[in-house]
This record gives sequence, structure tokens and C-alpha cells, in this order.
Amino acid sequence: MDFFNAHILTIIAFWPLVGMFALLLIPKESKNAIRWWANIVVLIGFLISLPLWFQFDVSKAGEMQFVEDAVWIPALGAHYHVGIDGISLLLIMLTTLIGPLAVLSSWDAITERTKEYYAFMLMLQTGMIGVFMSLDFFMFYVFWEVMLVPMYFLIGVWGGPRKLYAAIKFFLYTLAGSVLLLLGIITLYFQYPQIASTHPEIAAQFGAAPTFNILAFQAMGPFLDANLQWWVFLAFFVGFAIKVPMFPFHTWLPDAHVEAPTAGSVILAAVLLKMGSYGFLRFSLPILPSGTHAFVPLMVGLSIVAIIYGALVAMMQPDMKKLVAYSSVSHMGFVMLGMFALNPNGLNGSIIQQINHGISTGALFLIVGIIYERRHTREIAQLGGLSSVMPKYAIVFLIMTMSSIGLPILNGFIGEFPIVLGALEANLWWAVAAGAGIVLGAAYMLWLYQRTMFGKLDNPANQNLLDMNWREMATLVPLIIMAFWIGLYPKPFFDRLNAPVSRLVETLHKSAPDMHAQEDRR
Amino acid sequence: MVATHHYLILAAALFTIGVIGVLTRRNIMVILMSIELMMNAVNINLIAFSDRLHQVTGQVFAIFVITVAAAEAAVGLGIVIAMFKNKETMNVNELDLMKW
Amino acid sequence: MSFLDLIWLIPLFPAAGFVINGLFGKRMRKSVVGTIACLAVLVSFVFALGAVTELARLPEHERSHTVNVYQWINAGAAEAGAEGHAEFNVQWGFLLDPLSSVMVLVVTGIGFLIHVYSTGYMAEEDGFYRFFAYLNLFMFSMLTLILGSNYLMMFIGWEGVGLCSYLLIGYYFLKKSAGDAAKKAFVVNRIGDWGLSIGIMLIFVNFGSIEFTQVGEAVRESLAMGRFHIGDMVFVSIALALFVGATGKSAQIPLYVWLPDAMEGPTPVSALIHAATMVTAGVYMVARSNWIFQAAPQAMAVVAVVGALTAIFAASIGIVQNDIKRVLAYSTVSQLGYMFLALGVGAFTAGVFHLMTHAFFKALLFLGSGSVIHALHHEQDMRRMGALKNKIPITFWTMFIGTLAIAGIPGLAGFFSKDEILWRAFSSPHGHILLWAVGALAAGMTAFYMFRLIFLTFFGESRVDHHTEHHIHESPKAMTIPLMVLAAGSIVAGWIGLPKWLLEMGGGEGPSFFDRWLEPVFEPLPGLAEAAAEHHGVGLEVGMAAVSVAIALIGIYLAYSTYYRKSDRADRVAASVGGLYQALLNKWYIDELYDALFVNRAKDFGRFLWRFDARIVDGAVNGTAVGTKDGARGSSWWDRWIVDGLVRAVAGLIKVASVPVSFIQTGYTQNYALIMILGVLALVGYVLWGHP
Amino acid sequence: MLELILFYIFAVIAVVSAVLVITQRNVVHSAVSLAGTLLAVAGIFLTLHAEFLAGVQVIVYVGGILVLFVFVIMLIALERSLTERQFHRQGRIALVTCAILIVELAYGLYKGKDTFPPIPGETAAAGFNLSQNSQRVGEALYQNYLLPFEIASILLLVAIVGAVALAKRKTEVEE
Amino acid sequence: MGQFFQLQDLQVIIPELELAFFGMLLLIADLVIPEKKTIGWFALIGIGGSAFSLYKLFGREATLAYGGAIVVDSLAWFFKLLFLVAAAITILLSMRYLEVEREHHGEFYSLILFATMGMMFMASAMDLVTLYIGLETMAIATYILVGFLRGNQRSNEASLKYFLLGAFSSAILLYGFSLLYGFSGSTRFLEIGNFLGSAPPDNPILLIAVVAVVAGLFFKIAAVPFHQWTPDAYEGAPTSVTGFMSVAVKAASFVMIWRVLFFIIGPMRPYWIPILTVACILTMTLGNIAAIAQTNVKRLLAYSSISHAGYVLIGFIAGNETSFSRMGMAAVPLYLLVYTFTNLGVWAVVVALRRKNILGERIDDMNGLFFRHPASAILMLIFLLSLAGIPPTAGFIAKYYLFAAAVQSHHNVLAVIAVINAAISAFYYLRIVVAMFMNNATETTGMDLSAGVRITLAAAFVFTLGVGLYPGPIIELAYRAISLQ
Repeated sequence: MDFFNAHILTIIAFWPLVGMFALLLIPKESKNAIRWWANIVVLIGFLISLPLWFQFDVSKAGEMQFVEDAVWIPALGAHYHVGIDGISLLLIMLTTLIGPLAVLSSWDAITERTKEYYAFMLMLQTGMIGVFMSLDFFMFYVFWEVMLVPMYFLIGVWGGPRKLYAAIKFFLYTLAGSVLLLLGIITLYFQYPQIASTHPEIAAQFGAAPTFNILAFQAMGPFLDANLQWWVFLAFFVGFAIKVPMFPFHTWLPDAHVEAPTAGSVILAAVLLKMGSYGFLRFSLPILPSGTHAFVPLMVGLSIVAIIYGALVAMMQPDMKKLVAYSSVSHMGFVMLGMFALNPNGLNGSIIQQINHGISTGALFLIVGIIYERRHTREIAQLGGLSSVMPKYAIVFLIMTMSSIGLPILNGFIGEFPIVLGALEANLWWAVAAGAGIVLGAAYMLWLYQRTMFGKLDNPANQNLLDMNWREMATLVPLIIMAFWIGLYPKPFFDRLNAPVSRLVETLHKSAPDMHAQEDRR
Repeated sequence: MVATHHYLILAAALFTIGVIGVLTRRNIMVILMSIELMMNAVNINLIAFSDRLHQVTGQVFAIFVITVAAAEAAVGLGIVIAMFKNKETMNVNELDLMKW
Repeated sequence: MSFLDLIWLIPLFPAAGFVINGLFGKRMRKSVVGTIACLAVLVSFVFALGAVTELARLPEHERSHTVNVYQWINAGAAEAGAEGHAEFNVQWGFLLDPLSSVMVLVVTGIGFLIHVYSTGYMAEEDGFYRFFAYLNLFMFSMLTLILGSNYLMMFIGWEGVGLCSYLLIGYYFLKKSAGDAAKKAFVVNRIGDWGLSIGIMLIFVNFGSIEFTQVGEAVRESLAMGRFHIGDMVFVSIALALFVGATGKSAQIPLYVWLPDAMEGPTPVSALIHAATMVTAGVYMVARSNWIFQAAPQAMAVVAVVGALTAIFAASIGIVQNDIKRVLAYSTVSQLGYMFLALGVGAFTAGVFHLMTHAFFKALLFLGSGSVIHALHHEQDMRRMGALKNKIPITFWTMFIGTLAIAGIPGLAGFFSKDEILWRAFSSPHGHILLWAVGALAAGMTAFYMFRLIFLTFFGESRVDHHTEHHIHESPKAMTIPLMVLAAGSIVAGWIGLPKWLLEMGGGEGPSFFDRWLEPVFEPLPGLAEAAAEHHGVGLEVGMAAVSVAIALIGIYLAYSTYYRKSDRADRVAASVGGLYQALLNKWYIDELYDALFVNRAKDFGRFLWRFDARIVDGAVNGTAVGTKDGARGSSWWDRWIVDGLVRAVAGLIKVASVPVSFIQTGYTQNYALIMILGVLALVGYVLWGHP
Repeated sequence: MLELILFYIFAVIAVVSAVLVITQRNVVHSAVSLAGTLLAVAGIFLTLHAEFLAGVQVIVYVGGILVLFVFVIMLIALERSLTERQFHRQGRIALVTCAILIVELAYGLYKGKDTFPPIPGETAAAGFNLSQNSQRVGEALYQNYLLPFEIASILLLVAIVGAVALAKRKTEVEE
Repeated sequence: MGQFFQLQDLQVIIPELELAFFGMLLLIADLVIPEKKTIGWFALIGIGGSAFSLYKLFGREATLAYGGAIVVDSLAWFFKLLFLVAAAITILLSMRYLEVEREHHGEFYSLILFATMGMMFMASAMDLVTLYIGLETMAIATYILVGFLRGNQRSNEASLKYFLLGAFSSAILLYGFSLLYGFSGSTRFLEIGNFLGSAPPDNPILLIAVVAVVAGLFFKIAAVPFHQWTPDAYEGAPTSVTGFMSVAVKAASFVMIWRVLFFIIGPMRPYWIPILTVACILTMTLGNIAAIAQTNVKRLLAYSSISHAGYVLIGFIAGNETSFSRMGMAAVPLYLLVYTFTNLGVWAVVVALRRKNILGERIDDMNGLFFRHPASAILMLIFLLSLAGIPPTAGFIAKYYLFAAAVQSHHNVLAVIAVINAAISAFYYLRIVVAMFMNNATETTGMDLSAGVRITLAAAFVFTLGVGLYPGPIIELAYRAISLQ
């Protein structure tokens, strides 16, 4: 038990990988055994992550907890260094929650090459958890890249008709982004000794040698040369913005989503996109505060464009999944907008919205997947009037639609409102523009709902659709519960976020260009 | 006494003529000979320097060059013969199975 | 435990009803479902009544009771308010004060009646349980809206009622028009909500709180401290943003378009949501935020003008509508315009008063029309009605009372509230004679179209088709009893707010009970107290009341002469002003205008962006023929030549770039040697001449 | 002065023969011209007091390598190659390129001509005779360059093995 | 000067001597042993012995031997190890392969050993003559190996092209050497370097010499525009030889470049740094772009190896300039060692695909490899990811060092171009992945891996993932190599 407590993060991260190796031992013909095993592994993965939530010291939410640190590559100063604060806690919990749901949802959907499928899912799980807990930039990058491969296969092998195209697009886009990110990391790595040599307090805490320690980077952030920060921010921006994806880099997303299998889309939307925004939160903002300030206009501009653009394009999609995919673009626009409002409300909302987006969009992809499994089409025109044959489905869909468009008492609102409030604190017009996105969001989601659920059931192919079975309910009910929980009682979440967020804001405030400029902007 | 750069220029000329041969002639044998020309040019350089510096290092070097030239010639001709057995040509332009 | 501390339970009873009916209703008998639903609302009503009674016992200035259940949102510190810093902490809290007590009684009371009515009206529908579940959910949301102790709680209810409205309008989801109407209602409302949420945020940023009581104090304090002044942009922008929200929910110009379409929903829904309660949420919200509005005279003027215009505009459309429910819908829009007119001229009490009386008579009218529709087997077109007076007498008489009330016949509820509004529109410092005139004219039109409705429906020859004619029957008791209760209410509801002159004539003392009850809520701001004290003679007031009654009577007469005596005159009039008639019939073409201006443009834009995404952004990246293939399907030349052309150009560029690569790898040994020599050449050139 | 005249004579012979090497249609003629160049270069070696080298040049190059060439030419005498185009299509470009190359080289070498001023000391006139020269070369070869010398033996072994392996009459595939 | 060789001189070249000895022994053995596989095993024993002797030399202080003709330092040691590994793996891969090609002869193994010996002398060379002779020994052996499939026209053609261009380029190199000698009066690296350090750097003759040398070296490492022989030679050569060329020959060329750049023309840095930079960018980019269009795996890997050579050049560029970047220096041996293992793993799979009547060279031949032989497909995937530089493979660590060195020495633009190229390269590696995992098998013949291929794959796998996850020791080794102890 002591061992478990001392290495809880490591165990959580690598448990799926261990499960994967065990899975490889099961002969590939016994598909059900493979399914059971994979489900058990991810479920246990979720259960062992629960202690994190309870043992996490909320009063110290702004500090890293459960830290483990060991030298990994001495020549580079790279460590195996993990730890979580409130922000990463939430994202890890999201990952361990979404994982089992995605795996469970694949039970009937994946009939070919089952073994590889689950192996990749488990590998992906490890990669994602690893990203959120890394405190060493080098290690972070390793995890960050590692996820590319299983995701590539998930799209490329089990995807739709244009899967190869989508998979390669996904891979290349994200890889191109992340190599630039790597350059940024390297630059910081070489900056550190210089800063440490002139700032004894940093050297005292983190040593004078080059390091990848994220905390050390955060400590040196304010002292970095502004010009350098600008360039490094640019490199980080490309890496993270592609993952988010922000506006001009988003085109991989709809393709990847449309072609990916349901579980792939769920994980992609719910967790993988968060890595981009998490990257901004964990690295760009605290390490490069003045770079951040310099980039605010661009970031906010792109976010607002993404919000409106994503919504408008979503509105015209004939394909359900593509619609949800574009809605992701829009929602992630909100996340980025809130983040770059650079104030507590915006940041809090941004993080909550990341969780929300994971829940709502994940659920929507599950929902689309359910209908796709039955009808093998996602054309909205092919559907219609489903609520008369699938009432349970209609209700679940409705709840998630409402969650997605930010109806109060559901989770979406708890994220969106602080985001827009934060944006408004920074600049009224940002909020006004973002508000337009909210209106459009309601329009396309309801239009989707209306066209698929309402109306006469006039397509004979839809006459005998079965309503959701217990397994499908089991994948969605936890998300619904989460949606209501966050909607009705978000305090536990905010409690864990307030401390890290206010630390972040403090850092950012210290290196604001000058306070007058800030005032003017408001 | 002839200034060293005379020799250098002569060597350069021979070298360039060799290069021209390699670049323009289509007969493999001639190309091989052109390469020999280039190596001779090198030898002229070496000997000229050797003379100027009053030491024999350059001459020793030249011996090695000649050795290598001999070895190259032997192997080159071996390759030519091996190729000739499969494809009766001496034209380097007909070696185009592999491209792009 | 007093009722006052239990107000947080009031919304929860209907919520429980929703959960029970929603989860298990499908397997329960209809009567059980109906009973649960009605009981839930009834209990709420009882609790509300208890709480209000206890509130009334408190001294006048302590009549404000807040119950915080738990902390809902704590999104951290923000730069806001006078101190510069405030936590964005939102309580899950409830507030009972005179204003919300009026609302809560109206909502639970009328809501209960409509629930009862619905058990009869919906008896034969499938999805009975679904209907009642939604109805209960609506009650929950509405009660949260009015009892919420802060703007965000109100916003929950605000959105919740929007959702329920969406669900209930779309209740007949097999009908495409119902689905469209539902979506339209929600989206239009969302535009309003956008304004509202911006308004709320601005309040928070400027006053550091969104708790109603604290914001009110903060506004007063900031004025007192001189941080802001009356008429500052802060107030105006907040007020206008809030008002945008109000126009959405309360169907004012320019966002009223959804309400008439909303009549696709079942009639009790129209009565409850689209007449009595939900649509008045905007009025409630403005009244609730009265300190902000008082401090923003410019915004007040906007509110008044929009209200007045809406009143007359909607009334004009109502004149020619043939669908019985649409007439009532436009009438609702028009009456809501009245309420905003009242708010806009600073007569908050009058606005709320009208809200209350209107709830009675408009609910009555809708339910009555529902009864008619029920009798005629879902016939809604007045041109296929007539001579129903004797066949369904209870319906007729109750509706007639309602009509008299709305037309402003003295003694009935509508007269007092409407008259108060008109008088204040003229006399208030914010008022103007023109506002009065418009209101009076609208009142005349109201009388006209309401009596037109009565005459067309109940009098004249029967135009009902023979098949249904035989089956006409009076509605069941479950429907008629609520009608009668509401009719009674339509008569007496106005008596708690008698005008001062009437009270004084009767030997009593003004102001009325209603005025006094609401006084603490609408206390004028410090700087405005004196300005309000402008006096007009009692005679003038009585005179103007008389004029408005006269106008109403003229309207009634015109309706009588047109539709009762000479029922062909209507067609002649219509023919003589053909264009105008068509315009009215088509609701001034506003929907078409919006479609053309916004909806279709947004769709076009979306489509354009999508194509842009697929072709340009993508094309530029992968430069493959994929984009080209899709593009071939595009019909317009623009697509073919511009967009595709770009993609081809990009693909071509990449090809061009690959030319050198393939060119140099010719397979010819001597080419390779040449390139090597060229390389040497370049290097020699570089070291000899190129290197700095 | 005599040296200069000799140099020019040999140089002209070398260059002219070299040009003939790359212009002759008949490969045998090219080979003969190559012999001319090689001999002229040997002459230049003599003028540079590299008597031993001159001998090696004549014996190894003319006597060995060139004979090998001629041998192979005879072995695979190909009438066809006489009638084919002799120059590659890129000939003109190549000529221009080489012209630039020679200009560059000549420019560079001429400009740098002062790099190599005569070094006083053991002057050419007092230079060593053939035996001295051979002795000194031998000493250098077995002292400073012992290792390369040994490697060179392996190199030659490789060449022999390789040439044999490649030119063996039958291959397994043919059998 | 003056002394004949001494015994300790002989000691330090024992590994090379052993190779030479075994090479000759094999020639004799070839005459008496009919089973050619046995000769292969003999050759492996020779390599093993050489490796053992090399191991004994580990930790020895850097010593000049043969009067300064060679040096035995840690750099040489590192590369010699690399050559031996590559040679051993090549032999392992060849045994079955040559049988399939029906060209199984004992000379093959001798030539590999001789070539390796040549490389080892190149790695040790501190003298122009030694370097040249070592180079030619390697080159001539390689020409023959490339043309070893005598009945195969493509092999002939590849060999002839490689030979003609190789001889041409070594003549250019030699021309440069002759000028360097004339300039400094010595053939010893250190003396030339010292001389150049004191001479004015803008002497035109010296510059021409530098250019000629650099051009010759560029040919050997296949840097643009001297790269064009690579795809043709790689495609036509016997696959195992291609593997050998792409790792060992290339590594030898790099160690040669190392010695020449840093020991001889180091003082000319301002001149050759821009040249190297441009060549590096062109090499990476062109190699990658051209690789995208290939349908033949060998050709594709040839272009890929061109681009990898481009990456390695970064190490040379970054290893110099204002601040002497140890990281850049260390990146070169590190990268080459990692590349050796990874690439040989890839070649092992390609070799395994060559069976009777099946060429196994087209990307299509990889189709459905996963279904036919999952293990080799998965290993191939790992190797390809390593080539693409994706963690947690060794390739990432190596690339990381190069990029980091570029950043450290403030070659930011170069760094950006390099990382973008790394991303582009993933594109064509993925094409192979797609074929292996996502396309259906076009042929169903089973695959049966020879023992040699199995050993190779296992070694490459352990190295690629092992170094990827725990690179510490290898990095230390690389640092040790550049310390020139």
C-alpha cells in the first residue's frame, strides 16, 4: 500500500501499458476475452485513479502533489519527474473516465483486428495520462509524441472510407507542430543555465545545470528576454495550436473525426485536443508570460474566428459527425478565448470548459456512433424522426445537446459563462463576439437535433431501429451524471482550480507590459 | 627553374581535360582513361610540390596514387567486363535501368 | 421552520414531479401522471402562499428574504466593482421579496389551473406523461427564474424556460412546422440571452456582485459616492444589454417573431408559457433591475418606445389574423408591449400590475380558445367557426369576460392596469403625449380584434363543416372549472391596484395596496426622488381614462359593425386596402426579411466557409487532387474557376517543385558527374568571390 | 631556361595528347594518345628531379595500366561503338561548364602564384641523382609511410580478388 | 622520423590486422570449403575476434602510431566498433540472401572484411596518404560488392555508375589533397592544420584545395549535389550490401569528414560553415522530397539515407562556430550509431522479403506484412518510427541531439528547416506503415526468417527501444568518442 501511495501516478500511467502487454498474450481468436480484458484494464485504471481525487490536498491545489522524481538521462538532465496540480488532476481524471467509456463503446463496433485495436487503445491511454502528469519537458515531449502512433493506427485501420488520408493528415499535422514545439523546448533548455547563473534563488532551488524541469522553467519564465519569449511562444504556439486545433490549423480535425472509429473520435475530442490547451496552460502561459502578452491579440483573434467559423461551418454540414467535429473547433475556440483573457474567470472557465468539452463532445460522438452502428450512415438527411423509435436515445441526445450549447444546470454553462465573463473583463467586444458563437451554437445543435429526432419517421430504413441497449447506456450515463454534477455543483472543480489559476495569473500580471496598457485594453 | 605555378596550371589543364572527357564521352573506356588523366594531373602537382619543397613526400604520395590508379583500373575493367557479359554495350548512356 | 426559509423547496416540487413523470410516467396511468403533476404545482402554490403570507407580516422594509442553499460557482477573483476585486462567487440562492411574491403567486396559481385544465385537454394525446413532465420542468424553471436570488440563478430559469418552451412547442414533433417553430423560438431567444448574459457580466464587472440585493445597494452607493452618475454609459449599456434579453424572452421588436410561431404547441402551453408566465420574464427582469434602468434614462426611453411600437405593431397584425391562437399571440405581444411601455416610463408598479392582470385574462382567453379548438377537433381557423355561443356556453361566457377585461372595460382587471399605464405614459417624467396616443390607439385596436374574435367565433352563421358540427360539445369539468376561476380572477384581480383617484373618491387612501406592496422594491434612486414628484390634476387623469375607454368602445363598435352586422364588410375593406391587408396578413413580412437578411446569409456564409475549408485551407496543405474532385461537383462558376483553380495551382506548384528533383535524377551517369562539377564550380565561385 | 623549354615541350605534348584522348573516335587511338600524355608527364617528372617516379610512371602506367586498357578494348572489341554518337547530349553544357572551371582554376592558381616562391637550399642543380632519389623515396616509404604501404598491399589484393570475382567467365545464374 | 615501426605500433592495429588476416584466410578457405555459409560464420568469428581486440583497446589513451600516420583515440574506437557491428550484421543478412540471389561466394565475406578494415584505417588516419589508401580500400571493395550480382543488369549498372562517379570524385578529392600537401609541405593532419592556422586563409589556391576536398567528401556522404549516385547504386546493389553502404560506408565517410574538417581545414571554418549549411539544407530537403515519390523501398531508403546524411551535417555545423558545441560533436557519432542499428533493422526486413522469384523491393510487396508476419511488421514499424525520429525510439534521442546542437549554436533557421524536414520524412515512412498494416496482402507466401535476420532484428530492436528509453550509456559513449581520449 505504501508502494502504491508513493508511486500512484506512475502506476496510473503505466497500468494500461502493462495491461496491453498482458493483452498481447491472449490469442487473437478469442475476441471476447480480449474485449473483457481491455475493459477490465481500463476500468481498473479508472478505479485506481480515484484515490487521486480524494487524496489530493485541495488546500495545496496550486502546488505539485504526488511528485516522483528520478534521473532518467543524466547527460541531458532529463528526469522521470511526475506530479499533478489541480489542473492536471482534472484532466487526468477526465482521461481515466473517458478511457473506459470509449473502450466499452467499441464492444460491438470493432469486429476486425480486435486485439490490435484494444492494444492501441491501452497504449494511447498511457500516453495521454503521461502527458498530463509530466513535470519534465523532455518526458512530456516523449509522451506527447508517443500518442501519435496509436491514434494514427486507430484512425488508419479502423476508420471510415478515407481513413488513410485522414490518418496521415492527422499524423503529419500534429508531428509538424510538435517538432517545432521541440525546438522551443530546446531553446528553453539552453536558456536555463544562463538565467540560473544570474538568479541565485532559482539556481538554489533547481540547480545551475541545464534542466528540463518544468517548474524550473516556470520559475525562470519572468526573467527571460522578451524577444526570445516571442519566438519560443511562436514555436509552442504552432505545436499546441495544431493540437487544439486553433483556426487556421484545424482542417485535420474534421477529417480525422469523420474517419476515426467512434472510440477514436471520443478520445480524440475528449482528451487529445485538451493536450493542446493544456500545453498552453502549463507551458506557454507561465513560462513565457511576456510572450503571452504579446500574442494575446493574435490568440484572441484566432479564437474568436474559430468560434464563429466553426459554428457557421458546422451549421452547414450534412454529416452528423462532421458537424460535431466542427462544433469542437468552435468550443475549443471558447477554451482558448477564456485562457487568453488572462484573468481568473477566463482561465477557470477555460479549464472547466476543457472538461466539459470532453464530456459533451465525447458523449455526442458516442451518440453519433450509436446511430452509425445501426444505420451505417451519418447523413443527417437519411435520419429524421428517430425520437419515435428511440425515445431513450432522444432524451440522452437532448441532454447532451443542451450541455453542448451551454444550458444552465448542465456543465457547458459553467464553462462558458466564466469564459465570456473573463473575456468581457478583458475587453467588452471579445465577449460580444463570443456571444455570437453561443447563439450560433444553439442554432446548429438544435437544427441537428430537429432534423434527426423530430419530424416524421419517413425513411423506411429507420423504422425498426433498436433503442439503446444497456451497454450503450452504460457508456453515456456516467457522462450525463458528470454533466449534471458540473452543472449543479461545480465547486469541487473550482476549488481545485482556483489556486493554480491564481498562481498563473500572478505570474502573468507581474510581466504585463505595463499596467496602463492593461487598463486601456479594458 | 620553372616556377611552381606553371606546373599547377598544366595540372589544372590536364585535370579539366579529364573532366571534360568524363562529362562528354559516351564510351566507358574513354571515361576511364579520362579519369587516369585526372589522376596524372594530381601527380604532376605532387611532384612539382615535392621538387619545390626539396622533399620526397610528394613522390611517395604519387606512388600511392599510381597504385590506386592501377587498382581502380583493374576493378573498373572487371566491372566493365561483368556488365558487358549481360549487356553488349560500351555506351554509358545505355545504363539507365535505374533513375528518378 | 417557517415557509420563508423553505422557499428553496418551491421549485423543487415541480422538479420532483418532472423526475417522477419523466422516468416512470410511461408506465403509469394517465390519471396518476396528471395527479402527480398537478399536485406538485399545488404544493408549490401552498408553500408560496405560506411564504408570502409570512413575508407580508414582516415590517415593510424587511420584506426581503434570501435563502442560500449552497455555493454554486466559485470561479475565483476578478477585477471588478468599486473595490477593484471581487470573487465571482455565485450562490444557489433564492430571494422572496414583494416583487417575486407577486410573480410566484401568479405563476403557481395560474400554473396550477393550467395543469388542471391540461389533464382534460391532453387526455387523448400520446405522450401524456411527456407533456406533464415538460410542464413540470417548466414550472421548476420558471420558479427558479423568479425566485433566484441573483442574476445567474435567474439565468438558469431563463434558459430553462427557453428549453421547456422548445420542448413543448416541439411537442408535436412529427409536424415539421412544430419542430421549426421550436428551433426558431430557442434560437431567437438565444440572441436575447446573449444580450442578457453580457448585461449580467457587465453588472458583475462594474458592481462586483450579481446578487440582486447587493447590486441594488451597489448602484445606490456608487451614485452616492459619485463613482457613477445617472445617465452614465455604464448604466445605459447594461440596461440596453439586459433589454436585449428582455426583447427576446418577452417577444418585443425586433425579436418577437418566434412567439406567433410558437402557437404550434398545445394550447395549454400557449396559455401557460406564451401568455401568462414565461413571456413576462422579460418584464420581471427589467422590473427586477429597476435601479439600473432608473439610472439610465436613455435606455428607459428606448424601452418605452420599443414597448409602444410593439404594442401597436403587433395589434395591427392581430387585426387580420384568421387563426384564433395567432390573434391571441399577437395580442400577447401587444400587451407585453404595454408592459414595457410602463417600465420604460418608470411605472414599474404599473407594468407589474398589468403583468398580473394580463396573466389572468390572457390565460383565460387562451384556455378558452383551447376549449373552442377542443370542441371543434383541432380546428383553429376562425373562418370555419361561428355561432358557437350556445353550443359551448361556459366557454363563451368566460371568454367574453376575458375579452371585456382585455378591451379595458371599466371595472374589470384590464381596465385598471391598462389605464394606469396610459396615464403614466403621459404623466411620468419619462412619459410623452405621443406614447400615450400610441398606447390608446393600440388599446382601440385591441378592443377591435378581440371582439372580432368573439364575433367570428361565437356569433353569426356557423361555418363549421358538417362532420364536426355534430360532435361539438362543451369541454369537461377539468377544463371549464379553471376557465371559471380565471374569469373570476379577470374581474377581481384589478381591484387590488385601484387608481389613487378612485380610492380617494371611494373615501379610501391612496396609493393602492398593490402600489404600497411593491414600493420597497421600486424605491426611486436618490437623485430621482424629487423629479418623480411632478403633479397633474386628478381631473386630467380621469379625463384621459375616459378617452381611452371611449377609444376602446369605438373599437368594439367597429368590430361589431364589421363582423357582426355586416359580415361582408370585412372583405370589402380588405379589398380596398389590398396592399396593406396583405402586408398585415403576412405580418409585415418580417420573417421573410429576417430570413433574407440574417438566417440565409448566415447559412450561405457557413456554406462558403465550409467550402473554403475543404478547398482552400485543405487544398493549400495537401495539394492533392482530392479537393479538385469534390470541387467538380460545385455548380457555380466561381467554384469551378476560382476555388478549384487555386487548388490546381497549388497542386501544380508542388509538381513544379518536384520537377528539378526528377530532372536531375536522370539515370545517366554523366549527368550526375556534370551536376557534381557544377557543384564544384559553384563552390569555387563562392570561395573565390562569394565569400565576404 | 632549358628547363622551361623542356617543360613547355612536355606540357604541349601532354595537353595535345590529352585532348586527343577525349576526342578520338576510335578507342584504340585514344589509348595511344593516353600513352603520349603519360610519357610526357614522365618527362615532366624527370625535369622535376623525380627520376624514380618517372620510371614508375612509365612502367606501371604505360606498361601496366595502359596495356590492361588495350587488352580489355581488344577483348570486347565493339564495332558498334565506332559508329555511335561519341559525345553525350550534354556535351555543350559540359564544355561551357568546364570552360568556366578552367577559368576559375586558372584565375585562382594565377592569383595565388606567389604562394609558392622558390625555396632556397638544396637547389635543383645540386639535386640528387637517380639512386639518391630512389633511396630517399624508399626510406620515406618504409618509414613514414609504412602503414599506408601495407594497406596498399591489401588494396591491391582487393582489386585482384574483385577483378577476378567480377570477370569470371561463368556466373551461377548462367549455369 | 627515422625509426622503423615499433611493437606498440603493431599493438594498436591488431583489430585491423585480424580482419586482414581473416580476409585472406577466407580466400583460402573458399577454395576448400564448399558450404559457403560456413565461410560466413568464419567471417563472423573474424569480426568477433577483431571486436574483442578492439574491446581490449578501450580506455587506452590516445596514441599516435607509425610516426603519426594513424591515431588510436576514442573517436576511432567508437567508429571502429560501429563498422564491426555493421559488418557483422551485413554478413548475417547476406548468408541467406546471397543464396537466394544465387551468387554465394567466399570472396563476398573477404571483401566485407577488407572494406571494414579500410574503414577502420580511415577512422584512425592522421595522414592524407593513410586516409586516401584506407578510403580507396573501402571504396574499391564496395564497388565490387555492389556489382556482386554479376548476372543482374541492375547490379552491373549500379556498380559501374558507382565506380565511375566514385573514381571521378576521388580524383577531385585527391586534387585537393595534392594542393594541401603542396601548401603545407606535409601530409600529416596535425602539421597541415598547424600550418593553415598560421597562413592567411584567403589564399585562392588554398581555397580551391578546400573546395576540392569538401566536394570529394560530399560525394562520399552523398550530400546534395553530389548525391545522385546514391539511389541508383543503392537500388542495384545486393540488398545486404545496400545496408552496409548506407550505414558503414556512410559512417566511415563521416569520420573522414570529421578528421578533415576539424584537424586539417579547421582554421578555414568561416568558409566551409556556409557551404556545409547550404549543403545540409539541400540534402535534407531534397532527399525527403524525392523520397516521397518513390515506389521502390530500396530507392526510398536511399533517398532517406541522403536526408539523414543531411541531418548529420548539422552536427558538424553546430559543432563549431562561435561556441564549441560539444553537443553537436557528440550528436554525430550518436546519430550514426543509432542510424546504424535502426537502418540495419529496416534492411533486415527488406532482405527477408527477398525470396525466390519475389523481388520484395516495391512498397506494394510490403502489403499486409502485418498479417503475414506480425513480428517483423511491428519491428519494422519501430525502426521506421526511429528513422522518423519519434519517441521513445533511439532515433528521437539522436535527432534531439542534432536539433539541440543547432539551437545551442544559434542556427535557428537551420533548426527549423531540419525539424520540418523531420516531419516531412514521416510522410514516406508512413507509406510503408500503411502498406504493412492497412493494406491487404497481395501475396500470401509465408515468410520464414533466416537466423541471421532474426538476430539482426532482435539486436536492432533491443538497441532502438533500449536507447530510446534509457539512452544514458550510449550518450556517454558518444561523448567519450568526441573527447578524443
